[in-house]
Amino acid sequence: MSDTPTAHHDPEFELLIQSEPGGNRVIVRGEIDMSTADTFRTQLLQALGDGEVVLDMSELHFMDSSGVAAIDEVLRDPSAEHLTVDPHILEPVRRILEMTDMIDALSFAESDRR
Amino acid sequence: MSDTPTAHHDPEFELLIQSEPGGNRVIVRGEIDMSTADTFRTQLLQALGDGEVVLDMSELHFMDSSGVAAIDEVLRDPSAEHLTVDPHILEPVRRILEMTDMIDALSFAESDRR
Amino acid sequence: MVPGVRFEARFPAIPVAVAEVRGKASALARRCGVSEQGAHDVALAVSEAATNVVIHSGSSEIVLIVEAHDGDLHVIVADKGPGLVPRRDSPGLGLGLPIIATVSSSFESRRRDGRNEVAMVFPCPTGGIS
Amino acid sequence: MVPGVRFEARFPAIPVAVAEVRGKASALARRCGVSEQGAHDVALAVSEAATNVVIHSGSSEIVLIVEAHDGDLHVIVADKGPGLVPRRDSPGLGLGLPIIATVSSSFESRRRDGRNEVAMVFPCPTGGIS
Ligand SMILES: Nc1ncnc2c1ncn2[C@@H]1O[C@H](COP(=O)(O)OP(=O)(O)O)[C@@H](O)[C@H]1O
Ligand SMILES: Nc1ncnc2c1ncn2[C@@H]1O[C@H](COP(=O)(O)OP(=O)(O)O)[C@@H](O)[C@H]1O
Repeated sequence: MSDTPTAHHDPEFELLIQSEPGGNRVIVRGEIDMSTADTFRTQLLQALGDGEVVLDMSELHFMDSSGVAAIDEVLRDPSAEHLTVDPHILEPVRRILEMTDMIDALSFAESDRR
Repeated sequence: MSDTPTAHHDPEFELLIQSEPGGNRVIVRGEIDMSTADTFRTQLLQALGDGEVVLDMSELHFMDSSGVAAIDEVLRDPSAEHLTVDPHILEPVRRILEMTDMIDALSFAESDRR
Repeated sequence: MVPGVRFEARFPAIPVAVAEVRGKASALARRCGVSEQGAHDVALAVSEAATNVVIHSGSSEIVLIVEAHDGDLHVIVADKGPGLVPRRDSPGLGLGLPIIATVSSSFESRRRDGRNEVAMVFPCPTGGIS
Repeated sequence: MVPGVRFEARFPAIPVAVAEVRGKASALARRCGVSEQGAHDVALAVSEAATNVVIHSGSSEIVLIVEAHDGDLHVIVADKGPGLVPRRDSPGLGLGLPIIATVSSSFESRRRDGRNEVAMVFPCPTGGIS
């Protein structure tokens, strides 16, 4: 409602789509939980509808089972064959992906950073 | 292995199919748990393949979530439209069917006993 | 068996053993003076916990421990597995733990003595197992 | 806050509150001297429990209680609902309680003071919340 910058520079969740040669990079930032998992799932599926997607969670600080369920649903969609995941994953996110065996269900992209 | 009657006259689970005018009555006796739920589900689905079925649980003394899951699966099959349930249900079985809201998912037959 | 005395038994972690485990637990509950429904509640909760041991734990045995103290019946179903593990592909409907919660006064999931335990509390009207 | 002192707060049972509840709990865990992973474990378990309140309990508020005693951090997520209820149609994958079990030392499901509580125990290296 206002243009004035507020003290709240840290929204819980942000999703950025960057077009790259060969497809899109979907960058997720912040935290995925029940209040943000739907946006995450919907936007990711929509991006997959347009072709290859690299999911970049390198700036994601938290994910709970709502996020795991969202990925689970994305993986059930045929378009998930276009999905690869950037291997840079922060420890808390890695932990829940491992705990739920989701880590083994994902295809990891060659890292493009050095 | 032996014809001699043993002390064990009480098998955990027994399923009896009685043909009746208009269909079959499937009578289940004893206890339904993980070791007997598969037989229960398979036999019930098979009977439903032959037409109308009244499921009679009036001699069933125990059911746990394995039985609820078996009924849940049967109800997902199109042939479940031929299934009605005899309303004579013992208290322990009624309790778990109520606890899991399964009682509301079942179609009860007019009772044929007095 | 009197208050404080502990019943413990081991069963093979196979489907047909589940009936035996719950039968033993509900028989002990009856000796605590519970109603028919009370004994059935114990049987149902123990059946769910023992089924989980067989399906999920990878343990070769189900351990049943029953103890009465402070007016409560403590029923523990233990296994040698890693504890409650998240499984995206669980074959069940996820009804087991909620059913245990519904029919017991409370339940706890914990590691103790190198075992995974589901410890359930029920009323023991007589204060001890007679 | 010292050993024995009790932190209690109420939050509306709405999706956006879940981040606040887990943030509060993990901040208190940090003051118990836990590692980054320890604080994250608390955040994760509380997130699961608070999510369950919003999805399953029908309660209008999430109650968070944090207390340190006997070298442990006790974190309770409570609601005014009926307790863990079996739902054949649960929208979730059934990962919440197993995740709580995996990251905590133990957890208990119980009724207390007319509330449904999931009480989780974590290490508190400093023995109290500084
Ligand atoms: N004894 C056990 N060992 C390992 N994991 C368990 C055990 N009991 C329960 N679990 C885990 O907890 C989950 C929830 O159990 P439950 O509520 O009984 O549902 P279900 O067995 O139908 O999935 C199971 O899916 C499983 O991942
Ligand atoms: N606070 C609560 N109030 C009522 N029921 C609950 C609550 N928490 C959990 N439950 C019940 O316990 C079940 C298991 O919870 P959980 O393991 O988190 O799996 P999920 O929420 O994915 O189904 C839920 O499906 C629900 O039926």
